[in-house]
Amino acid sequence: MTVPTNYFILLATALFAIGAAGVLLRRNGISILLGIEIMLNAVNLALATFARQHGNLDGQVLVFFVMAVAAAEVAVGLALLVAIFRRHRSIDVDRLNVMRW
Amino acid sequence: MELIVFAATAALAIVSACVAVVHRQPVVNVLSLIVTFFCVAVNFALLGASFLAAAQILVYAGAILVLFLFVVMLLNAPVVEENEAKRPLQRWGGILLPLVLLAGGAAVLTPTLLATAATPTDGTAHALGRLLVGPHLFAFELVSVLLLAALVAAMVLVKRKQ
Amino acid sequence: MTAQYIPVLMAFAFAGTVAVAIVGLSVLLGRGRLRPPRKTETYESGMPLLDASRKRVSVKYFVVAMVFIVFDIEVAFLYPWAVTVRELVAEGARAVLLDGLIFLVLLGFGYVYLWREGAFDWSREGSRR
Amino acid sequence: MWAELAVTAAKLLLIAVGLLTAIPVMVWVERRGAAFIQDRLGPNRVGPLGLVQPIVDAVKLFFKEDITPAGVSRGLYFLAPMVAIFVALVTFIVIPFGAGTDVTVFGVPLSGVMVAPGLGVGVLYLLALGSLSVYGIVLAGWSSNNKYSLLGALRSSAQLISYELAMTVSVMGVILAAGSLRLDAVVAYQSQHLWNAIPQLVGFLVFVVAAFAETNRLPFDLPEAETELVAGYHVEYSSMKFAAFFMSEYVNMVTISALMVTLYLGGWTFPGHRALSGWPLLLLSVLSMLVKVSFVLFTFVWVRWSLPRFRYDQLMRLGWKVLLPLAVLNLVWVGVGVGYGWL
Repeated sequence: MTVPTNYFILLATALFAIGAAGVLLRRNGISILLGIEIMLNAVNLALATFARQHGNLDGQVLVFFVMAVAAAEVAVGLALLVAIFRRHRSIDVDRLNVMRW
Repeated sequence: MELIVFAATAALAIVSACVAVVHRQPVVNVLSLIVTFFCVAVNFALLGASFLAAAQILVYAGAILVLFLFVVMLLNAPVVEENEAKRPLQRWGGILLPLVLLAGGAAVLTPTLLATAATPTDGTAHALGRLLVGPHLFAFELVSVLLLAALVAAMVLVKRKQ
Repeated sequence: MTAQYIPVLMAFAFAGTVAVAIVGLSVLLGRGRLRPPRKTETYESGMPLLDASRKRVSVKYFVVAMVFIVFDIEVAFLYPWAVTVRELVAEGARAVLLDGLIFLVLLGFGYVYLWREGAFDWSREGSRR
Repeated sequence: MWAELAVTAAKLLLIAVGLLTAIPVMVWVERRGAAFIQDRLGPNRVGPLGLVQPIVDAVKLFFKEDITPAGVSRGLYFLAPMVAIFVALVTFIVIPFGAGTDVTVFGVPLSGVMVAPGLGVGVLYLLALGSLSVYGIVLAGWSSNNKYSLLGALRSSAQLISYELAMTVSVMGVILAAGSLRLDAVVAYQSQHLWNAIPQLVGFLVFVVAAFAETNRLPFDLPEAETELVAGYHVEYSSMKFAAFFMSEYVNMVTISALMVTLYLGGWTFPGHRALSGWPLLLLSVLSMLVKVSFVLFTFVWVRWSLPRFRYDQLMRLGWKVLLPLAVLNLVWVGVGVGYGWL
């Protein structure tokens, strides 16, 4: 028996909620980026679910583009973290309270 | 059968995602996220997105998390002591928002189960390829520009000033 | 549609069993005789340990992994393109070659930039030669 | 349904057992081959020609004391060898080891002696799961709490991902020519045309070099370079946990050789295979595959004792500045060739 659409949506929601909680609650820069990755994955799952729901592959193509954006985001985000670490010797995002480099 | 696989991977995905968010040790965060991504890949396969399942493992587990691991080892930063008292707004937001989302999700679960399309399509590489060079051609080429921009940006950021 | 994954599931189960069995057997069969502290010391060719083992590593590894991510995504996008080329050419849409070529050329700029930035040179001596 | 499951399970076990028995055989060939090349005798005491030596070694390894060094991260330390052997044992299921689309057992077609004949993503499955092998190594290096281990693991992972890229791009050339991700389609394409190694010579060479690097074999064995890193990421492993890394390395080597044969050297095809059908074709095709894979495996040994090790900066330069552009060039050539009907 195929798994109903609702279940996938629920899973996607749960993952998104966990990711969002991670982004909001943690102060470690790496954990925040990981939280964003979880959220993007949850969205991907929802997109693929709706693609199946409508019998249309455009949703899956969109997932693919989201993956590319996620990769670009990670590359730049982690590069930023490395640069921040060099400057402040810390990856605590709360220490970043000036807009000047 | 499929329901069993779904239930198992869903439970595993949620648990490992929680570990990825909560655990203090960054290496454990990253590693448990591999499990989450793997479970999501299995769910893609269940949804008939076979190519996406492979791409998910290839891109997320094979590349993105390797970079995360390298950065964890590169910084090897002392564990950030989380002083929650300083940010009450974010803390409450961080607790409330997931709860609201979950409530919404549970509301989705309760009504009658949504029926899927009569002819579910298999997301093979052929089908996706035809869409990529067909209606989504412009976005396909734009991805290349996006990656180029990311490459240059990341390079500029990590380069040491002489 | 999902029946194709049954062998994959079986292979996972098999490989998982073997993996657990090997490590489990090793723990069971090789179980302890005497355990003097000397024996469980970190092995660094007999030298006493001076400091922590987990040091910060070079940023070069980051650059390699970052470049890998970008090109890996490129590969992931080109695979669906590659499998359809033959079909589409047979249907008379030879322009599909151009689509892939533009994609490659755009990333080619990035490649040239990285080369000139020295991202592919592990050490300075290497780049001078 | 049940017959299908049984046949799949039988194929899986058969091939897996074949892979696992290949390990002692390879060890023997390697040691005798090394001895032959270096003009000495090699193991020759246990059994005729020392044939039983690897088995005795394996038994010894099982009963060796299992030491867990102080200061390791216990969970990850035990997980690492498991990951390594797991990844090595799940990748081979998409490779066709013989013909046999017309042979049925209990009414189930054997379909190319592939364990997973229906899998649409084909070679991508192998590449995707193969890319997970990095984690076994990084985990081992990180959890061991040893500087040599950490350095070896980092070197190794950087090397693996660098060469993985060149490898996937060169594989893409073959996929483009065959027009399918499935490896049996690649073999079918080669039985109609030339072996891929000829029109895609550049891609083949890139693949060969990358295959050596991906399996951490000399001349790319920097991760374990005995003379500088003692043994790299598995210094702190003993007994069967060490053997797990060792086994996974050999299984990976066999898998990648089979992949190389399938992609570039015509797979199981042999001259005159089109005249045969049924069981004779199946048996001969498996034999032909075995011969080709053995030849490639012997090349691994041969190269190991003939070439010195690269320096790390040379390794990186070769991967990024030579192999990657060459693989892309090969891809462009194959694309143009397919576009204008030459291939």
